[in-house]
Formats: sequence, structure tokens, C-alpha cells
Amino acid sequence: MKKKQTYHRAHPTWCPGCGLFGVFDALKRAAANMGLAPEDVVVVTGIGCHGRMNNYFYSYGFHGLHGRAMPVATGIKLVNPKLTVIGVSGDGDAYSIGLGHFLHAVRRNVDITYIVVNNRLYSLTQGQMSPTTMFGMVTISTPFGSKDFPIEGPVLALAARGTFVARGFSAEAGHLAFLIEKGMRHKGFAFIDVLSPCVTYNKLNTFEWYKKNTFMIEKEPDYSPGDKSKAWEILNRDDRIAVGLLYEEEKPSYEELILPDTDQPIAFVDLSVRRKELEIIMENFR
Amino acid sequence: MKKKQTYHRAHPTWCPGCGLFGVFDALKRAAANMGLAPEDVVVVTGIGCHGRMNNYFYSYGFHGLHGRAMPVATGIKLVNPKLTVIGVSGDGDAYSIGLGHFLHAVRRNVDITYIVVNNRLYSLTQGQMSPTTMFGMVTISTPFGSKDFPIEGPVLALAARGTFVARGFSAEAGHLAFLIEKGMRHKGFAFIDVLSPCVTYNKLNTFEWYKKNTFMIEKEPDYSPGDKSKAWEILNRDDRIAVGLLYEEEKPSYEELILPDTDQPIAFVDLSVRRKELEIIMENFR
Amino acid sequence: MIKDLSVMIAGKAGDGVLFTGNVLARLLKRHGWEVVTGRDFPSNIRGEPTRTTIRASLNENYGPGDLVNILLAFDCEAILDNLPLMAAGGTVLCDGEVVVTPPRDQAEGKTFHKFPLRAMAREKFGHEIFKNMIALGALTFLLDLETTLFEEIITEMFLRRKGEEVEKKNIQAAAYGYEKAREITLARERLPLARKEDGERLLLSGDEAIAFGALAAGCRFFAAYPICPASEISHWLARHMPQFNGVVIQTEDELAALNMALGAAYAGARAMTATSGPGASLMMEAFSLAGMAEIPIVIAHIQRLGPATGIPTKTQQGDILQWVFGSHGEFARIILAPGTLSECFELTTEAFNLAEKYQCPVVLLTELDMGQDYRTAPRFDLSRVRIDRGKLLTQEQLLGIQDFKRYEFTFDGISPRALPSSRKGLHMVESLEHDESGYRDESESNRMRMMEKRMKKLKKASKDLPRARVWESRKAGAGLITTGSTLGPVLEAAAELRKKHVQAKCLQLRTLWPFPVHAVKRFLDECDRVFVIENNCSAELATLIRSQVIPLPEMVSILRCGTRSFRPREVVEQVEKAVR
Amino acid sequence: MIKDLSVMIAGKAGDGVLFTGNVLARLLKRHGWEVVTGRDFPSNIRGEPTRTTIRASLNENYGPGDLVNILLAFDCEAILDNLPLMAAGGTVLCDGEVVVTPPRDQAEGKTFHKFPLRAMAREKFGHEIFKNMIALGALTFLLDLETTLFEEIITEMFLRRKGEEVEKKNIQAAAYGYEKAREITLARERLPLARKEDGERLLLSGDEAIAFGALAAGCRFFAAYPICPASEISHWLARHMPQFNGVVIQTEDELAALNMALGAAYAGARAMTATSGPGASLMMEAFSLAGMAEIPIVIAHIQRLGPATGIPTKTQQGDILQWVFGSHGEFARIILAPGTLSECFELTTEAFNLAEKYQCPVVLLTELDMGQDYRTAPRFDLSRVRIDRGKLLTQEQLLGIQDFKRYEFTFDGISPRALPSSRKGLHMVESLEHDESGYRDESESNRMRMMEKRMKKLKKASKDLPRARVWESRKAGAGLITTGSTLGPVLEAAAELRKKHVQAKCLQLRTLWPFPVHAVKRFLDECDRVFVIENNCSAELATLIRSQVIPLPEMVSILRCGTRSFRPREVVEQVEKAVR
Ligand SMILES: Cc1ncc(C[n+]2csc(CCOP(=O)(O)OP(=O)(O)O)c2C)c(N)n1
Ligand SMILES: Cc1ncc(C[n+]2csc(CCOP(=O)(O)OP(=O)(O)O)c2C)c(N)n1
Ligand code: SF4
Ligand code: SF4
Ligand SMILES: [Mg+2]
Ligand SMILES: [Mg+2]
Repeated sequence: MKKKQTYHRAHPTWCPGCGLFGVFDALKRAAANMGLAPEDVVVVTGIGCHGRMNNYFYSYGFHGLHGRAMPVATGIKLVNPKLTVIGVSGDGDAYSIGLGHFLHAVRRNVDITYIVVNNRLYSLTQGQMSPTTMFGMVTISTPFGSKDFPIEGPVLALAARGTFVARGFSAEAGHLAFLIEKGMRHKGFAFIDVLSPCVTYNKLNTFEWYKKNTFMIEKEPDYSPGDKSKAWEILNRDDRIAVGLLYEEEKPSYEELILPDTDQPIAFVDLSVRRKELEIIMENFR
Repeated sequence: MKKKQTYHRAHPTWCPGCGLFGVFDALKRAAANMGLAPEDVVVVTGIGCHGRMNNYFYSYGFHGLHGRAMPVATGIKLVNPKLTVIGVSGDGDAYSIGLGHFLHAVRRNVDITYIVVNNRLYSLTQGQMSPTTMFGMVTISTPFGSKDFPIEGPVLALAARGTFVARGFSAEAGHLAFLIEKGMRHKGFAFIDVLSPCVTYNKLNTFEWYKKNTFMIEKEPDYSPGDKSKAWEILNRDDRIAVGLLYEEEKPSYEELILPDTDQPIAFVDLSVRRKELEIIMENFR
Repeated sequence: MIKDLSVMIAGKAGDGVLFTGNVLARLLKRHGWEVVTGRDFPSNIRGEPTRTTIRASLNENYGPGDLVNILLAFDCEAILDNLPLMAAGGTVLCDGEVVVTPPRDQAEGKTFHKFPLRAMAREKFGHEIFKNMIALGALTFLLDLETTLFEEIITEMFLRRKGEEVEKKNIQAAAYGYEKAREITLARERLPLARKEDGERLLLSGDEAIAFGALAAGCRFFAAYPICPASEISHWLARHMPQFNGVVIQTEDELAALNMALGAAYAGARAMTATSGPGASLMMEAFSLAGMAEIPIVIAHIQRLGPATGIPTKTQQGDILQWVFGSHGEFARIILAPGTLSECFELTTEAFNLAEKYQCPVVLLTELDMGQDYRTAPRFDLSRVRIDRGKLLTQEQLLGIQDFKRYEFTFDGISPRALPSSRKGLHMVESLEHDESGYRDESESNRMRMMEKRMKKLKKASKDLPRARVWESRKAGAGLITTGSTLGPVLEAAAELRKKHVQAKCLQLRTLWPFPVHAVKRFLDECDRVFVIENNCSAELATLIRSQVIPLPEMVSILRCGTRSFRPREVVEQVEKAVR
Repeated sequence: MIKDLSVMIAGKAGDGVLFTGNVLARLLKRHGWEVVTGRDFPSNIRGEPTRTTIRASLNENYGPGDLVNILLAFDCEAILDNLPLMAAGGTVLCDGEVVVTPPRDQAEGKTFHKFPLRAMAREKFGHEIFKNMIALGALTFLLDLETTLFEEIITEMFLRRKGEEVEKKNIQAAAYGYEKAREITLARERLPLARKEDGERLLLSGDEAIAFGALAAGCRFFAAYPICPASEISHWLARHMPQFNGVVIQTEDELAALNMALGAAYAGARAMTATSGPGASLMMEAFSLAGMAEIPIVIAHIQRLGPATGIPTKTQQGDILQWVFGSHGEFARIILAPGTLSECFELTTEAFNLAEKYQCPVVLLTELDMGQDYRTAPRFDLSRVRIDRGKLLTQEQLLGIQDFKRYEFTFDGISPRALPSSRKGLHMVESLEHDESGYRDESESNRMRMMEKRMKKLKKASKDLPRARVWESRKAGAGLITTGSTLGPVLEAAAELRKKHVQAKCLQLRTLWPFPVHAVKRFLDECDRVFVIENNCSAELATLIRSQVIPLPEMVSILRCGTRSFRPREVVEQVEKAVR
């Protein structure tokens, strides 16, 4: 256990009331609960309002290109599996431009915790429609209403054989912290879609709206995150949005499978020229 | 009805016995059954052995970039909705580099028929692992066995809210032709994953292997393609691979929703400068 | 009478700085002034310093000026950063909690007023949001502008969209600000502006001019992915396209945007995409496809500051060489660079013709400060817009042809085009090397002819492209070569230099590729010393010139590697230093 | 005694043409000859014409020659296309159903033998697959090669992998072919080759040399997406990386490949990716990130013929300017171009040092014919491989530092580097403009310093880069400038020109960026006439030179816009024409 303050680098300049504050809080709490040294954490972010997370959360940070958080995070994790690698993206970053990378990271089951802050808009670029924008919504880019049917990250993650699929709500920072912590403890890829109102541009999916339209699956009497068809069903419900740990499964993680030796991080391998072995290999060229 | 020969431009140079011959045959049959004029069809292909389809199938053709068949096909369909637009990709083209585009096309429900010839390898580039390569398989790029968990197109299409999700088998050209025809008649995005052996590089997923490991859902007593949870379940079966029309649903197609007037194809709209209207719009700048 | 001035509005993101500046710009424009705004924004939605500067002149107005006459700040701290920019005799109005004491030397000769905008708005109108109207009212007083014109603008903005009540309240807030300013400022601070007829002039951004140009030119398919500072083109078109039976698609990324536009263009639409920085890099692959498959496409690139994500809200000219030399393989491309707002419109309409006539990608390369800032311009002349679809064949023409070949070897390299669904026009579009019908052909003889065919299109095009423009025709001591939005400060600098008896003339490159070798040579011959002025760090334009013009006299590069465009003085000083 | 010859193997894709050629290459190499293969393949798995030419010389061997001495065809039709390439006195062996009568003028002086390889294979060994061994046996006879050496190679190929029976049967097939050739050919057709010691020499492809170089240089993370002709690097490393505790990842696309490699490099690995054509365009965005975030990365680009998908199996040098000027924004980059097989190895090992020393992307630019063809080379000298990780700080060093700043402004622009997990090394990697600690900073003053810091690294690097190489030191009438695999034909042409009394010297650019201005200037001073020779259509290298070197004498471009590399004669003829 550490103090939450350990990870507080600066006060965010997000719009007052933005859901991202809840995510920031939850992330600090989860890290504190895990007692992580800030130096052992790398937060890899996408481009968007969510991408400012690195400015506020105190740890190593990598704010790369729009949509490419997952390849970067995978590279980091494989080279140094001892690091706790956390991805933070937005719905545009993860489900639009980064959709391919997201699902490939899911299927590989790399040991990364991936938080997608889903405000159902491209907020940093002033509120255009995103892949989770509700059908018909008027945005700056859809003056006559969105004509794209939305998709949901958790459904896709389940379909791509995700081993940890969850949904949080940024108004419930405590619960979200619990999910993030569980995700970090999960061996393999942990995916958390976070319902997170953008108070500036999204006048539809507000805190109130979510309060009305979500329910906690942990409170459902017979729900178990071990049952894939249940998860599928609950995710396909039309009436209300399920929040909680939807699905979890044990499976070897990518780095266990692909690295010759997870105990010898590539990051610190001795690079001096191994002449003897190389000379033997060179014999193949004769 | 037209003759199958109508669409036969040349004899393919695929390796003798390749599953692609079955797909070619099925495509010709379906087009013949629909009685399509070759000039009213555009086949948009990806890069790979499958991409040679345009050289053999007689119609308008667009052999674009690796993984980008769907955006191109979408552009064509929106500009001229009267065309029958067919996409032909490989598993690498559609599920690896093109995964994002594929799922976004699915969710938009553009009226395109998308055939993914799934030989579970990158064949044109000499047999590297693809996203559908079975776990552990030795390929030229995975000398110690693939460590990536495979994904399946139909599951993902279902999760992305596909309105027509099917799977064919290139050894069953008649059945495949039936699926393709049904797909072309479907209003909206019709997706068909085709199990198709690569006889040169894939020594595991052979015709025999598929015969042993597939079953026809049309023959299942109580299967109906209108039930999404059934489709999900059957797609998640571990023992055998379901072939047939897995799921179909009615929903407005993208071009109906987004085009001001589907009866006036953009392709043939009169472009002379509409000065009066433009002058009025210019008033906004004063 | 004052004939030229700059007003800066400063505050924090979220304060409505941009809104305030744009309304002021419109107001000045209605008084017959030439106006240009100069936004300076952080890439953040809230809380960071933000400013915009409205430069207004009675006559010519090239762009942002050197100094600011009036500073209105929503936050008194903001004045500290901006004082060094203020002209002698300037006036400062500011709101805010913090009491700020400017350094003595910088404060000298300027008048400071604490102007509690938020408090007034809250107290008098019940909400801070009225602070902007109060501020504008104050400026209306200071500049001695017509309140009726201001009220007109308020009505236009609010009446239809928000109703009468809101409109009224805003008019009241404006009047309140006007009176308050009268109370607290001194008579000598007032800058009574001369007036002129507004006439038929326009006030709009380069992005809007491009979007309007596209619409006028028959663009009916626009696909793009949101990115600063190009999104405005998309937003504008999304509102207006349906009326013209066209469509705007927000794609999943830039790869999809260009590929989808290529599909649309192939199917017969005049198609376009727009992007910036990272998005342009993502389009490089499909750019090459457009070249290979000879698909007419227009790509607008509004340059922002790189590399990587860079500073998305700042301007630069750092992507010139990427479009000239970028992408894999070799193919014909045309690159146009508008230097004025009118050219944003004109070159866009021309771009669609060039794309179809030469069946190649056409890039419209401009900059953030051109794309997002507002400028006045004469009304666009729609009667001059021509639609030339090149060798696109109608169904009738196709029926009359024996053996249609989409990629036929022709004298000028340009082949006939048929749209899918046409009878007798069947062909392949092939990203592999292909024969005259479009089918894969890897033979060397075919390859050589096809490359030659595709490349030689540019030879013919060169005669058809927007010509380089020369300002001042006499022989000159200093020749200033530039492109894009840097034109403004360069022209102003040239005027200034002439006042200082340095004979300066300017060459504006409006086509960057194929490179206008002759125009540059001719210009070089007429100048003693040559300067290449561009807003980037590595002298891209000069590099391009060197790579194309032989032999070449010595050229001096004047570069800016900062976060804004040139101020005229920065050009003047460097030229003077070199010439004297 | 014969000291130089070329053998062409021709057939259809699927015939084993490549295999046959490669075995012959190995056999010749074991006889002490210098060898280079020249593959010419369709981009299709089956059924289309395919050929490979083995050039072998007793001494120097620069690359493919002008003419072919022996043609072995699995398909008699194949000989028609290839006859014009045959030297006088040449021998043709062919199999196939079709009887082909070559045109009289082309057939003159050549001997033709119908050689029913398939039938012999079927009849004598029960399977057509033995046709290749029979063919090789026949060639062994024709070239009077040691059958024991051939058997040795067969054993190496088959014994361990396929077992004794297969090995034996192949030896028998070879012997059969040897005897059959003796039966049907005339004594004068035999080309008795001189011999030499094989020694410690190697025979491998450029892709293998790069892969091996990477492994030797400590590359432990390789991420790539399959693409012709770069995949072989990946395949080779996939087999050998685990032994060195490294990993090879096949990513979902090229965007992921470079971004993942950047993540890996940031975390501490020596990381690399490899690609070609369209893949390179897809990497442009992340290339810019590497520049901005100063992440050491090595990108191998094996050029194939573009644009778009182009012809994936043909060579070209059409992507030079993309790497020099491509990608959005301006940043430091280093571009190396090996011209020989040894340099593929050496420059790769050097690339990793440069990337870490200058904390920027390093591109290793070569061509399909260098990457995929096999060449002999002296054994690589591992004792000369040095690992220099530049300013990468260890944990101990970090603990001794007061206030670590990842992007500290330093004299040479190079800042200290710390790996994540290090104590006292915490920092941000930021694609936005950032301050010394890596945190977003959009102020102009910071931006200017940061740009200057990042750019000036190249100044220091210039002294540290692979130098341009000059062949022949005297003053010359003809100066030939080239780069990459075009070096071979150019050197051979120069030797030929000297025989014809044209004093020719060559300059090989091994570093393309930062551009070696001084080396080029010095070379230019020493030559009367200058030729720039490159395998592309738009004179990319010449364009680059012009953009960097001032003043510049006239240069003549010698270009190839076809589907293969130069033949020496093509260079000789053009130089002669210009010089005489
Ligand atoms: C390649 C590329 N394209 C476009 C952009 C512009 N851009 C910046 S943020 C963003 C979308 C942000 O949406 P989201 O990921 O949902 O983040 P949010 O701001 O909502 O947190 C876009 C399109 C970019 N930076 N890079
Ligand atoms: C951007 C890009 N990357 C890589 C390639 C090389 N490439 C050509 S085909 C192919 C994969 C083919 O696999 P698949 O789509 O399954 O087609 P198949 O050959 O199996 O039919 C690849 C990677 C390319 N052409 N373009
Ligand atoms: S714009 Fe929306 S998402 Fe961004 S900081 Fe403000 S409220 Fe949050
Ligand atoms: S390589 Fe495989 S997929 Fe390609 S044509 Fe041959 S059998 Fe078919
Ligand atoms: Mg969002
Ligand atoms: Mg495949």
C-alpha cells in the first residue's frame, strides 16, 4: 500500500466536472492499493483529452500517436515484463483509428491493463462523432445526426477472445479503482471500458443519463464473470448498460508464451557480442 | 439468369487444387443466378493470392492496397448505389491489416457483399502466420509455432453488429454460391468467411481437415439465423466449425441513411455550378 | 484618423477569446476595414493561455502586424506575456483576481484599466457568459464603432438560433460595456477609425474558402478523419453537402479517408479529403495508389507544427517536401499552395479540374494560420468557376469507341476514363503495374512505357497550372521568394523595404509541383540578391528550388522555427541586414 | 581457362528455378569462385515465367553480367525470351512439350539440346521433383565441376533434414544428369572452370547479412509485417533470436510494427523493423514520432518497384527521397545505403550504434536485388563489431545525478537517456512538443530550443557516419556517382571504361543523410564529367545532390526505369557516348 498522493503529479486542466477526473482518481487509488513504485509503472496514452493523463499521473509515461497505444505498450511489456504497463485511450483512439491494434492486443493476451475512457465523442478535437456515439446524435461533424451504428468495446473484446473484460463508470471512482486493480492483477490483457461523460460536448450521455441507464452486474444475483455466454447476453441487452467485471478467464499471457525467458528482461540483457555462437551461425552461410 | 461463363475472363494461375478455384466458381454461379451484367458489378480485392480474382472474374475490378478493400468498396457503393459491389479479401487482408476497416464497414452496414477467403495463412508472401492460423502452427514466420491466439471473422462481425454473417467452405461451391447470392440480396453488409485450403503452404487445414471439422448449420434441426445468441453460441463451440448462414437481420443500410437521394447516384449528378444557391450560401460569409 | 490597428484578446482556453475576436473582426469588417485574425491557442480544451489578435486596416491588409494597440484580457496575468508586443500609447483592459504590476520599462506609455468583466456580467446579467459581450461593447466604444452595426451582428448571431430574449440581453450587455468603457477610459485612448463601404466583401477562414470552393467545383464526396486544423472543412461541408446531393463521411482513420475517396472518385464523384500532420503521413500509401491507378483526387493539407503530434494548434510550413518527394515509388502529382484567401477558393476549384484532366492526385497545401484565421476578401466570382472533367467519357462516347482502354498509351499520356456501370468501358484498376486495360503486366517493356506515360502527363500540365505570381515588375535589389500564407508578411515587408529605399520584389509560388522552373529563373535574373522566406526550420522551399533550378545564384534563407507565422518586421530586418 | 561466366536457369513459378540456381551458386562458390545470383520472378505463386542468373567469376564479381553463357530451361518456350541475352558460343538445354524454333539470327553460334528433365526424373526416380537435381548434375558436367563437392552440398541439404534415403536418391539423380550431359553435349561446349580456394568466404543474401548483422549488434527486438522482399530478414531472425534471448513479433500491420519497435526501444531493447514499398509509407507517421521522441530505432527498407503495390518482386531505387524528405514535420534522421554484401552486415551493426548515439531513427536503405540475391563475401569480422549505447545511463549513473532530464539541452544536442523502471530517471516520452523532462510545452522559446537541439545532433553525427567511398584516386575524365546495389554494375562499367581508355572513377554514397556534402564536392573537383547512375525513373539521387551541393557542375543522369538492375554495358555505353 502506498498513498494515493504518490501518483499525483499535477492538478488536471480538464474541464471542471469532466469524467476524466474520476478515472484519474481511480487510477491513483488502484496504484496505491497495489503499492506500485511510480518508476515501475508506464502509462501509455493515446491522443485526446484522455491523453493528458500522463501530465497528471506520476509514473513513466509515453504519449505516442493517435490510436497506437497498444503496439507501443506491447513493445514495452515484452522488453521489460516486470513493468506494470497501463494503456489509457479514448473511444476514438481505441475504437476508431486504433480498433485493429486494440483487438490484436486483446487476442494476444499481452499483460497490459487497458483503460478506454469512453465519452462517446472526439472531445479534444471539439466533439465530433466517435464509434460509440449514439445513433442519430447531432455533433459538430454530424449536423443532421449520426448515421453510423455504434459499437461497444466490451462486446468486441469478448469476441476477440478477451480474458478480462470490464466496464466502469467514472462517477464511481471507487468501483473503477477496484476494476483497475483487478485488471492489473489479472495475468494477461485486462480491458476496461469506462463510461465517462464529457461535460463540455456531450449533452446526451451525462452523469445523470448514465445513472439512469446503467446497472451493476456485481449486484445481479446469479452473475458470474466466468460465463462467456452470460457476458455476451448481458452486453447485448438493449435496455441498460452493464457495469462491472463482465468476464474473466485464465490463459497464458503473450509474454510467457513468446519470450525465451521472462526472468531476463530484454531491457537489461548483456549485449556484448557473443562471438562464439555467432561464428557457429555464420557457418550456415558457407 | 445468365451463364456462368459470362463472368469467366481467364483461367486462374492459382496452384492446382487451391480453394480459391471453388470461390471463383461460386462467385460466377451467384452472379449468374442474379443475372447481373458484368458492367454493373465491381469486385474490390485485397492484396494476396485472393487478390488475383479480378484477373479471372469478368466485371469492373479494383485491386487496391493491402487491407483497404472496404474503404474503397464503401466509396464506390456510396457514389453509385446501383452497382453490385463485392469485396474479396484474404484472412491477412481482412483480419490483420484491414481489421479496423472491416469492422467499421460491418457496423455501418453498407450494402456490400464481403467474401473473406480464409486460408489461415499469408499465402502470396509464402505462408506466414495470419490471425486465423491455429495456435502452435509452424509456419515460415513462426519456426517454433505460432504463439498468437487466433480470432474468427464471423464472431467479430457479430460483435460489430453485422446484419448478415455467414461462413462457407470452398469445397462446397454450390453452397457457397447460395450464400453469396443470399448475401448480394441482403440489404446491407453481407459478410462471408470462406474456409479455403491453401494446398501449397497449409498442410494442416486441408480439405480433409475441414471435412472432418465442420458442420452445416442448415442441417441442424432447430437453428434459425434470426437468433443472435444462438449464433454466438454456435460460433463459440470448440469442437467443430459451423458453416452456413449464421445470422441475418433487417436494418437500414448505410447508403439509405446517409445519402440525400439514393435514386440520384452521385456518379451521374450534374455538376454545373449552381450559382444561385451558392450565392445564397456565400451570404453567410458576410 | 487611424488606418491600421491591432487588437489582442487574451485569456484562458474556455474564456471565449476566439468568439470575442471573431465578432470584433466581423464588426470591423462591416465598417469597411480589411481584417485578419491571428489565433494563438493551446492544444487543450480548458485552462491554458489563449489569445487572438485582430489586425485591421483601412486599405491593404496582408496579415498579422508587428504590434498591438489594444489589449483586452480576461485574466490580468495574461498581460505580462503580451506587453512586449504592445505599441507605444497602447491601452490595456483586464479582468481577474490577481493584481499584476507590469515591469516599469514595459508599462511606460501604456494605459492600464482594471475592467471587472466577470463581476459586471454576473451582477448585471446574472451570468459570466455575458463578459464577452461587455468586452465587445467596450471595444466598440474604444474604436468609436457604430453601435447599430454591432447590434445588427448580435441579432444575426442570436435571434434565429437562441430567440429574442437572448438577443436582447446580449445587446444590453454590449451597451453596458460601451458605457463602462466611456466611464473609465481617457479621451486620448479612443481610436476613431476611418470608415469605408463594406460592399460585397466576405469574411471567412481559409478552411471555409476551401470548403466553399470544393462545393462550387462540384465536389460531391468528402471523406475525412477529424484533425486540427483541417476539421473545419469537413464540418462546413457536412452542413452544406446534402443540399447538393453530396455526402460527407467521417471515416475510421486517414487510411480509410483517402482510400474511400479514391473509391468514390473511381466511381465518378469529384472527391476530396483533408488532413494535417500525422494524418498526411498516414495517407502516403494511398497517395501512391492514386498515382499508380491515375485516380483524380484532391487532398487538402492544412499544415500544423510537427513532427509527430507536435503542436496541433500552431502553424508551420514543415510539410512541403513530404508532398513533393514523399510516398513510395515515383508518380505524377500536382501540388498547389494558395497564398491568399481568394486563392484558397480559386485554387480549390482549379484543383478538381487539374485532378480530372491529368488523372492524378492534387494536393492543396496551406497552413493553419490560413486555414483557421479569418480574413476579408472580395466576393468570390462564381462566374469564373469552370468544370472540366478531362477525358472522362460519357456512355454515348463509349458506345462509339472500338476497344476502350482505360490506360491507353496516348500522345500526352492521358488516357480516356470510363465509370463503372458504363457499357463498353469495362476495365481494371490495378495497384500492381498493369497494361493498357489495367490488368497486371510485369514485363519490362510494358513497365517502361507505363512509367513514361504516367510521368509525361505533368509535362502537359505545366502549362495549365496556377502561375507563380510576381509583385512589382521592375528589376530589384532584393528578390523575396515565398509560398503559402507567408506571402502576407512578405508583401508587407516588401512595402516596408521600399519605404526604406530597398527595391524589393516578390515571387509567390502557387504551384510547387511540377516545379515552375522558368518562372523562378526569370525572377532570379531580375534580382540582385535573393531571399527565400518560409515558416519552417529546414528551408524546405529553398531546398526544393535548389533541387530544380540550375545554375543557381546564392540565396539567403529567412526561416522561422517558432510557433507562429512571420511578423513583417522580422523579414524586413533580415533583408535589410543582408542588403545594407 | 574460363574466368567469368553466367548461367541462367529459366522456367515457370513452381519449377524450382530459384532452388536450382541457389544450389549452383553454392557449388560454384565452393570451387573458389565469386558468385552472385540474379533472380527475376513474377509476383505470383505459380505458373508464370521465372528465371535466375548465376554470375560467377574467378576474381572480382560486381553483380549481374551482360550476357549468359549457359541457359538451362525447364520449359523450352522460355528460351525464346532469353536468347537475345546469350553470348556467342552459348549452350542451351531445355525441357518441355513444345518444340521451339528460335529465329535464325538469334540461334546462330549457339548449341541447342533438348533435355527431357521431367521425363528422366519420372522414369528413373519416380517423381518430377528430381528434375532439378538432374539439371544440376548436367551443369556440373558442363562446367567440369567436382562431383564430390556437389555431393557434399547435397548431403548438407538433405541428410539431416530429410534422411539418408532422400539424400542418396538426390546424389543418384545428380550423377544421372552428369552422365546424360556427357552423352549429349559436344566437347567444345564444356567450360572447364579454373579453381581457387573457397577459404573462409560466405554465400548469403543481403537480407541474411542484415539479419545477422542485427543479431551481432545486439538487436533483441524485431517487429515487422510480412512484405516482399524484406520478410527474409524476419524469417531468419525468428529462427535465431530465441537463442539470444530476443524476440521476433509478427505484427498486425506496419503501423504496429514500427510503433511496437519504438515501445521496445524506449524500454531498452535494441529494436528494429524491416519493410518495403507500401509498408514504408505506412511507417511515415511513426518515423516522425521516433524523431520527435528521440527514440533509437533501425528501419531496414529493401526497395521494390513502385508506386502502389507496383511489382513486388522487382528491384528499384525509387524510395530514396521518401526517406530523406518524407514524413510530416522536421526531425533528425540518418540514412545509410550499403552497396555490397559486406556493407549490409557492417552498416547494420553500425546503424544500431548510430541510433543510440544520436537517439534518432536510422534507415538502412537497400534494394531487392541486394536483399534477396545471393552473393559471396569474405567472412564477416565479428571482432570489429562494437556496441556503443551512447548516453544511455545505468542505474548507478542515474543515482549519481541530481536532476535527470531526458531531453536536457546539451552542447551537442544529445541528452542522457534512462530506461523505464530506473530509479531517478522518471520522465515522459511525448509526441507533442515538450520540455527538458518530456512534458508538453508549447511555448515558442521552448519550441525553438528543442528544434535546434534535435536538429543539431546531426552535425555531430556527420563526422561519425559511414564515409562515401571513392574508387580510383587519380583525377578522372568520367566521375560516376552512385549508391546502393547499383554500385556493382557501376564498378564493372568503370573497369570496362578504363580498358577503353576512359579514365573513370566512382563515388559510392554510403550515407545519404545527413548528406556528405564535402565528399561529393571533393569528388566533383576531381572529375571532368560527372554521371549520376541510379535505378529509378526520376533521378532521385541526382535531385538530392542538387539540393545539397552548391555550386554544382553539370551532371548527367543515367537512369533505368525498367524491372531489373543495370547491366554494366548499359552504363558503359552511355558514359562513352557522352565522353567521346
Ligand atoms: C493520425 C491522427 N489523426 C487525427 C488526429 C487528431 N485527433 C486528436 S485527438 C482525436 C480524437 C480524440 O478522441 P478520443 O480518442 O475519444 O479522445 P477524447 O478527446 O474524447 O478523450 C483526434 C481525431 C491525430 N492527432 N492524429
Ligand atoms: C502494406 C502492405 N504490407 C504488406 C504487403 C505484402 N503482402 C502482400 S499479400 C500479403 C498477405 C496476404 O495474406 P492474405 O490476405 O491472407 O491473402 P492470401 O495470399 O492468403 O490469399 C502481404 C502481407 C503489402 N502488399 N502491403
Ligand atoms: S472537452 Fe470533454 S472530455 Fe475533454 S476535458 Fe473537457 S469535459 Fe473532459
Ligand atoms: S499459394 Fe496457396 S492460396 Fe495461393 S494460389 Fe497457391 S494454394 Fe492457393
Ligand atoms: Mg472520446
Ligand atoms: Mg490468407
